[in-house]
Amino acid sequence: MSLKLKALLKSPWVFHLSTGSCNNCDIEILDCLTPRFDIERFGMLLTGSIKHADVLLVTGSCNRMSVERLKGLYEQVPKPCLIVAIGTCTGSRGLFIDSYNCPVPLDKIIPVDVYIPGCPPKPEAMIAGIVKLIQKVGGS
Amino acid sequence: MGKTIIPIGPYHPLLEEPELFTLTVDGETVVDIDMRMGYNHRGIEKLSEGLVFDNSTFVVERICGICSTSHPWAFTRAVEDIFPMEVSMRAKYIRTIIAEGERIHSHLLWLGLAGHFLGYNTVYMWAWKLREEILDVMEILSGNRNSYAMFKPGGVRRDIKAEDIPICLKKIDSIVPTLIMIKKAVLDDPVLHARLKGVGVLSYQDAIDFSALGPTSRASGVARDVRKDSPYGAYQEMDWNMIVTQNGDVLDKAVVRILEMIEAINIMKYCLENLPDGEIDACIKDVPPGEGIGHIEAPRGETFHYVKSDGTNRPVRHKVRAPTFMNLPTYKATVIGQTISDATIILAAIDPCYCCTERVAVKNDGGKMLYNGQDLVRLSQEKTERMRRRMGVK
Amino acid sequence: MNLNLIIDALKNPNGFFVATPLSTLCAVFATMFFIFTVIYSLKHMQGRTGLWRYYIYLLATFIATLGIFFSTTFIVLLVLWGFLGLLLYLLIAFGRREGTPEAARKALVIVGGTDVLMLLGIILIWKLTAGSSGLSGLLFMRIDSAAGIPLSGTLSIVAYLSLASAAFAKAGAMPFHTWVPDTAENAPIPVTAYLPASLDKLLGIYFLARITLDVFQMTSYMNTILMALGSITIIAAVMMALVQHDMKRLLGYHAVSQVGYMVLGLGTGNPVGIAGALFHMFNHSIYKSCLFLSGGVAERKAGTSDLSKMGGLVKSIPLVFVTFLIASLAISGVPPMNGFASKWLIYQGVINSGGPLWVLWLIIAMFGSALTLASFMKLIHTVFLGQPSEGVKKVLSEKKKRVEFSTVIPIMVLSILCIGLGVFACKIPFAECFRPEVRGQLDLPGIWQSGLATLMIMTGLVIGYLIYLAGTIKKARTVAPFVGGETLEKNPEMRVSGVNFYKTVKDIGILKVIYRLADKKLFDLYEVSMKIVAGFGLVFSFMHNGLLSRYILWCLIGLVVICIVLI
Amino acid sequence: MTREEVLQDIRERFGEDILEFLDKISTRVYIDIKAESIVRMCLYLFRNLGARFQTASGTDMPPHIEILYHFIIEDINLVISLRVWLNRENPEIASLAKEIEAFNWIEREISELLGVTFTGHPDPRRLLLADNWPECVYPLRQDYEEWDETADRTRGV
Amino acid sequence: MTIIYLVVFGFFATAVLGLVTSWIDRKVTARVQYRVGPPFLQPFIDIVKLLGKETVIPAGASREVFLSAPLLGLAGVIAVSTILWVNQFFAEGFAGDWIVIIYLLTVPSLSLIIAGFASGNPLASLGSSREMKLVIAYELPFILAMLVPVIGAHSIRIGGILEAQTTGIFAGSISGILAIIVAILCVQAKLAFVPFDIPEAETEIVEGPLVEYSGPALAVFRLMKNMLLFVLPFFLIILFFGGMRLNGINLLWTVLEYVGIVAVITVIRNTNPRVRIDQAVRFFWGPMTLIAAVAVILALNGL
Repeated sequence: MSLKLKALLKSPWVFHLSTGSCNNCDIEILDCLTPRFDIERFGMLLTGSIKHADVLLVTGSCNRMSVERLKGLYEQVPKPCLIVAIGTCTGSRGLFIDSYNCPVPLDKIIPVDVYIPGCPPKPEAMIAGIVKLIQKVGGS
Repeated sequence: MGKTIIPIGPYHPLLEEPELFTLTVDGETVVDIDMRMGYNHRGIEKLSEGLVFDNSTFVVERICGICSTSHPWAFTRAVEDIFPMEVSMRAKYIRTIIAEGERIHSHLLWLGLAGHFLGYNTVYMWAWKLREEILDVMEILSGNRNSYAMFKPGGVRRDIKAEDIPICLKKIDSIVPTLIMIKKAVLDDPVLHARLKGVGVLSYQDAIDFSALGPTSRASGVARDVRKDSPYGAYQEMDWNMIVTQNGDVLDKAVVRILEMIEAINIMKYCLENLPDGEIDACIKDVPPGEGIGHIEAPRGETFHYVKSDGTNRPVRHKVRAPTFMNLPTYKATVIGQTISDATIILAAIDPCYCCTERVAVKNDGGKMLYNGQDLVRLSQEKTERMRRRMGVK
Repeated sequence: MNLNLIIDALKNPNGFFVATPLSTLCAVFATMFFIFTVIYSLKHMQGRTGLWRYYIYLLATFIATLGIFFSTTFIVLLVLWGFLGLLLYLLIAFGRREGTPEAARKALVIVGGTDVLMLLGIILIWKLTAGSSGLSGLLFMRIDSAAGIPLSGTLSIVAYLSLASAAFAKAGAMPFHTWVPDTAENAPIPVTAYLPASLDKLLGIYFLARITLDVFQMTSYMNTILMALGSITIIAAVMMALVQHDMKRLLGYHAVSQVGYMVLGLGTGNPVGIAGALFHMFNHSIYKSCLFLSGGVAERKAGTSDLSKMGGLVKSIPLVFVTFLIASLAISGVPPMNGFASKWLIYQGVINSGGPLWVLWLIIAMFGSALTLASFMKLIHTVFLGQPSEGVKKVLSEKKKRVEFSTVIPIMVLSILCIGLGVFACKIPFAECFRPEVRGQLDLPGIWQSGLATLMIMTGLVIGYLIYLAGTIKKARTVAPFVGGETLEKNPEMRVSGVNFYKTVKDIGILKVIYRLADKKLFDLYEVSMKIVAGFGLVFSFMHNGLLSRYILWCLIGLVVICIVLI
Repeated sequence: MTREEVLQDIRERFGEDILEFLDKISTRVYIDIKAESIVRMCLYLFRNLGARFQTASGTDMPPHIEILYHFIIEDINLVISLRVWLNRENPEIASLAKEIEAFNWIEREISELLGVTFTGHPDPRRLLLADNWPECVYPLRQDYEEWDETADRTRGV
Repeated sequence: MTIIYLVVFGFFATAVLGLVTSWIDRKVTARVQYRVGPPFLQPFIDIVKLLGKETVIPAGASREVFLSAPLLGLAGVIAVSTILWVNQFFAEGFAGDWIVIIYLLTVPSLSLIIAGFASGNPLASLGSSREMKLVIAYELPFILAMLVPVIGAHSIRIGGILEAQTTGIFAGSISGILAIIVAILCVQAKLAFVPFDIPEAETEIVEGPLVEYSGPALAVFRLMKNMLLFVLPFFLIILFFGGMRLNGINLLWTVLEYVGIVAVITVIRNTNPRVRIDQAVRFFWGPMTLIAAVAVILALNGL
């Protein structure tokens, strides 16, 4: 494993993208930063600009307005970047599968590396998911 | 000279959910504001129309993660208003406990985020650390951190066990000193005062005209609280104060929320200590044709649900109006003439919840969702078990 | 009149004109600017009517300037000085803006008005020194013959102030500065670069240096006044520059502000400060003309000098951006540019000047640099960087032909000079170059190691570049800018033009009041005197309205007054 | 004013505008009114009776579209819902947004989700739906059908 | 020889110490917030990671200007730190290097400003304009505060200032204390830390000038900021505490002084909300300038 990849896995900066979620996953993502979970231990930081991001945390059920922006934003991330889909909405679209405003599942729009199910997934689950992702990438 | 627009959003660190605010600025001064919604619209109102009444509570819970008690309660009240019927006293108490718990955690969340938006990350971390305690209490009571799934038309889904009550009371008591400490740290900080006082003033008349709700209106001197105006739940059973301040600026909105947290703790404690015995569920069989209105005081203001039934087990129309829907337009009245830096905190002071605002209207076509509802119940049950095991609670 | 005296003077070639190292240097620079202006004008002024007059005026200005530099007598200097004022008026009139006639008139009134003061000053000097030798003495009074008039009596102070105000007006120091921004805004760019930006600075400061050092014996009191005037000029002009909306006007205010440094340096009264002032004079003329000429290219490209309508020009004129940036860094005194070298000398002079107020002058001078940097950052953003405005986008899409060679040559040479004079500042023998104004030893604790600092910065750049190479810089990919998910193409209004960058500063406390007064032109000597004149006119017209009844009223009042006085 | 006085006042003042008066329970009153009198009544309730505007809800009930304006008078805990019936083919009603800010967004929402035209609305842009949403397709109508052929309704994962 | 100083001390030593300081800052912040905080090597890992990332250049920006802006800032910091190191441990330095340092310290800000402008992003432009306003706000009290040691030492050479403090450090006098208070707040603003992180206000204008930067260019910027985090306290120590003395017990003092200054900066940043830009300008031009002026007057009177 090259040094750069190693460094990437030790310092993944996450950017949070909501595509029409119920806010629960988003709040739990923020929760990961707070004293009880403190993902800065693993070198993770929540960044404000997508140009600094290494990991995209996508939440929500991809509604029409968001989908257009999501495609553009995915282009803007400097590669390599990993996509984490958080919550049931991003995985199976849960309740919203028949909604008139949520036409496409996330994995039809951008390639997803890992799904973290739950409504909302607990912060522990999110951290575990990202750690698993890191192991997966590190192992390959 | 052409105008200059500074966008806030849709993907902006200020906003947890996507939303676009375009500030027209002159230098750093905001001269005009426009809002573009729709990044969060999922059509829940339409979806809800396809679900049976029991399952709709799950959908409305997913209107918003932070208001995951307010919407179900308003919805169940709307359904009960169709009959009309009253639920049992114990169910009312349990509902009140859950709602007040949510109010505390929502206000703490707001306080933390407001600190974060001001670059005051210490407040953010402290408030959210405290919030974790409340979430633990909620997890003991309901089995879940956020979406509690406690409500159903006619009562509540889960009872509160007698042995959980002392644990919860102890935890609640333990957060009071920290809360008072944070209150002092926040409200006596001269820099915060300099930053918040006189900023984003919503006048009394504007609050009336925009029909502002909740803390947003109460900070402007409009004494408006559904819990007092149109009593429901167990709020009549005890004494508590409605917090009203007069200035309408961001500082006052913070004061209202912080003082409300302390009131909420008192209400919650009273309810836990005086929980009456009795049935928790009235087991509704058939909903008669008709229409009902349910409105309750969510942390952000009045949540309003309107349900129309045609006598089948599904609503014909379910209309959801979240408090932010009424509060967000006041942004326009408060932000103009302020600077961009203030614009962000003024926006935050409304405590906007966009997913509520763009909710899902549910009206629909099939029992497909049923599966989902059960799924969620199962999920939340599993989680509760895990949590309980970990915390050593039986 | 003694005819022999004239014949003697004419016989002796050194009688009227003499070359010193400093005046020669000035003349060299004047020549350089003349050549550059002519080269630049070839394209820039193309297609205008009456161009032959324009070039003749340029040439006449050049010759008169040389005359002033080398002249040894007051009267020759005065005549040429007045002639220059007239030429300035004529050259400004080549502008094609709405405000051009007014600006030209303003310049003429201020410069011409101070010429009269200059005459007064010369007569007073004549009175003070050779009053007995008759009118011919006045005519042939050499500038250095009057050396060392002590500034003790009222007459000598008035004489000094009269001469100094002529120098201030020419150089554009406060309080006679107001013609400079107006001229900058309304005159053609080459004219501004030629006269107010370079030649007038050389002339004004050269003359000020001569009277300060050759004619009078400065007292610490007068030095303090000079330094105070310099400091006020620095800070006030740069504060005005911060909030301007027009590129040329903004540059014009800087032409004023920088004069403050020179006056400050001269006011220190010690060789280091004076050397700094004179060095700054040359540096200023270099980077200021570079700025004006580069700005001229940008203006022609964008078709306007209104800042709110410019932006994003770097893509079409990258070379001009570089020269503009270099000149901006130089004027802001960023090491290792030439502006820093001369400012460094001035600071050193201020620190050596003694007296309790040196801290104040030093602070103002250094803070003025920060403000200069601020307003140039605004300019760089608004003109070259940032998102292109609608108008500029249109221009860019039209694919006009490239910038002409002849306009680029002068600005290139000037910007190279900016760097060169800065990097090799420690190699310049100031004492030799600036004789006779810099007398005695340059009592320096060593000049600043400009070469060493340059080496440091170069190494830093190389290290940074190596870091880039260690990374994956080559794989750079172009993507849309991140504005929260929206795209700029769909939202052309998401463009910060930068015009109002410093509005926040403008609105702070007392500054708000000052700026409001400045907007009302209350600090503009010209406007104020115009208003006073107009006010008198109003009073007189009120008194003389031609109605018999009012005249009778005046008569009655007069009668009453006389009665009261008599009784 | 007490509850009875308020209701009496409304009855007297708007006698001919009221089609039906349903006094459901002590806290709920539903009043069916003519569509053209909506502005007068809402303004009266809002300005003179001090009622707070809660929201408006539109329902597609073929052959009509029904709009309910909910007001609450907080002092007496009374929710008053004004009901108007509109023609489904060409629903049109006067806008209140220019008078009272609180009506602005909800009218925009109803107009895009149900296709009701609010005449005289100061800002009749879209509020919720995406830019590429087709004209004249209203998701909350009973006859709404999927229009997007690219929509994927499979569970995927 | 100069090159060796430059590379070894000006760059490597400063960079390493700067990254360590940045770790201290993050760790203390985390502890104040009841968190664990990042591991020791985290700042280094961040830099290495950024080097390995792709660089994206915003459309509409000038590629050359965009990429060269970070280099300018880095060069400025390296020059400053070299001058400081050389004065501290090796040689005399040159005349008037105090002025040169004051000027060079604006170069990092300058590079940020140009970077923001070159991004062609409205948020970055706004951030840059705020940075510029902040520079003109703190420059006045900063120069005044920095003048106190100059007055005390009657020299504008860093060497001279160090020499003058062999008998007694300036921090021991009233004027010195006042000047340090002002200087630390100005340093706070120079580092763009809360309460003066106005140019990079994450929740207002994303990351301000840095919003478009990624990969190695961002790495250089971060390196520059971290180096600044070392250089500025170092500069204060030289001016007010008689420099770093590495003999015997003085070594402990030096470390304490340094960590103390860093800790004060960190604590200030964790106990304050961000102020508005106009408030910042008022603050610096009002009370701060006043205090600094008092300090200068006291220093002129030998106090």
